[in-house]
Amino acid sequence: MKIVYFAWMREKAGVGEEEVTPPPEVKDVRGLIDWLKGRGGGYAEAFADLSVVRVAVNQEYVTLDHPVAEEDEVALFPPVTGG
Amino acid sequence: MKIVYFAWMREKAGVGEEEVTPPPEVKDVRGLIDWLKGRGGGYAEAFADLSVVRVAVNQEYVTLDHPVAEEDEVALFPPVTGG
Amino acid sequence: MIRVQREKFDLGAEVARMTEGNHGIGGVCAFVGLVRDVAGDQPVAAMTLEHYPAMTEKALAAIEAEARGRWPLEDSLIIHRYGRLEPGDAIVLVAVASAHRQAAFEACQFLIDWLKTKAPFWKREDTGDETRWVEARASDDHATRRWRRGKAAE
Amino acid sequence: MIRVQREKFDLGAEVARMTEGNHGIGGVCAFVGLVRDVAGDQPVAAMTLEHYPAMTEKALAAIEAEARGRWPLEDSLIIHRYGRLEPGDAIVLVAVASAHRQAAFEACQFLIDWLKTKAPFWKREDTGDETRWVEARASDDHATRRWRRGKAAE
Repeated sequence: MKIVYFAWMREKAGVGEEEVTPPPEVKDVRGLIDWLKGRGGGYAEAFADLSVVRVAVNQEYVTLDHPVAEEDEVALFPPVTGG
Repeated sequence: MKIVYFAWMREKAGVGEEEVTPPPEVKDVRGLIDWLKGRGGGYAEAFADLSVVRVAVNQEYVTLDHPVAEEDEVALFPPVTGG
Repeated sequence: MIRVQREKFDLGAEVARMTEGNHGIGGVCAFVGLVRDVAGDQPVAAMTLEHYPAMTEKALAAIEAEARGRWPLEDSLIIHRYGRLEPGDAIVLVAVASAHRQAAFEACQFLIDWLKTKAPFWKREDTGDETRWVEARASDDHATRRWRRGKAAE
Repeated sequence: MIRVQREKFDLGAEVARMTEGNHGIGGVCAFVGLVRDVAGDQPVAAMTLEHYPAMTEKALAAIEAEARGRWPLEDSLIIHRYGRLEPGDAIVLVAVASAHRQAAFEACQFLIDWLKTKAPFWKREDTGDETRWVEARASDDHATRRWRRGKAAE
């Protein structure tokens, strides 16, 4: 699974993108984030407040209960500020 | 008094602008238009329907009961269609 | 700023002039009105705009002043052309600059709505076979009325 | 049409390209967003826009398609820049062409409102002393919500 991070979540996580292999019990975005936070340090800080986490799976906006699978690209980022 | 006409009212009146000397009983725009219509032909046709006559006195929009005086420039025209 | 002219204008250059050196501007809303090649179901070959020169700039300046009183604008510009125009030609430009986009959009719409019902211009369309004066549209009166003070925006 | 680019754009040329040869267009509404030199009460020396390349064009194209489904548009264009920008630089252009001005204004506002809350861009401001990520504004969420289907326009 490819995970990409943007803006201050990228900075806090300390990585822009990475390939990960979460355990089989990670079924959805919420589970994925919990698992990432368990990795400690920057991840715990980046995702401390779930209310500001926005998610896209395969470049489409989804909610935290959206399933994730091995071949997905999951993007985690704060609310957008373009325009 | 200078009168200026625009658009189809100019064409019907048959004149773009003219100097006129209405009789003293012409006190306001409505009276002026009545007097103009009394001159016949094109004027009567131009101002047959008062509801479509728009008026500016000295380049400011006014209503039909606005006073007119010798030194005024009175403009008579149909609803504007710019923009 | 107000300009009444026969000549074409250059949208990019006009907006660049507004924003150049004013870094308090967060957004510019611009509207360009163009001559269409149809009116109702009739083809339009050309259009001629007549105006009332002694009054036009005064009327446009009053409309602009009203907008600048209602919204916090950094700058505003109205260019209205007259004379003979062909389909595709620009008739009018309204450009409004503000710190925030909502004010720019509202003031720009206000200005074009008011121009349609207050600026002393008259359009005559040439269909190729005949010429006819364009009639004022009730929808334009309606659009202007919504800006009346003390009325809801819609 | 959608463009995501580092380079400046030319408003006049872009709008000219939209209207050239399409004489069904009666009006173009364009909005240009610019970098301001202040944010709140802090000076801004520069700004950097990060985006999510794999998603950006897809997201913008979806927003554009939504606008074209809602309003009868002759053409539409979104250009969004990324990278480093300075006060006075244009960030974004939204231009919408329609037969009638009301559709052009509404669709243009819809597009910029949606861009603000849906397009995957993030702004980082450089005040000279420090850099900080811009926070999303509740007013932008509000502006987007008014376009929800089934809700009144205001």
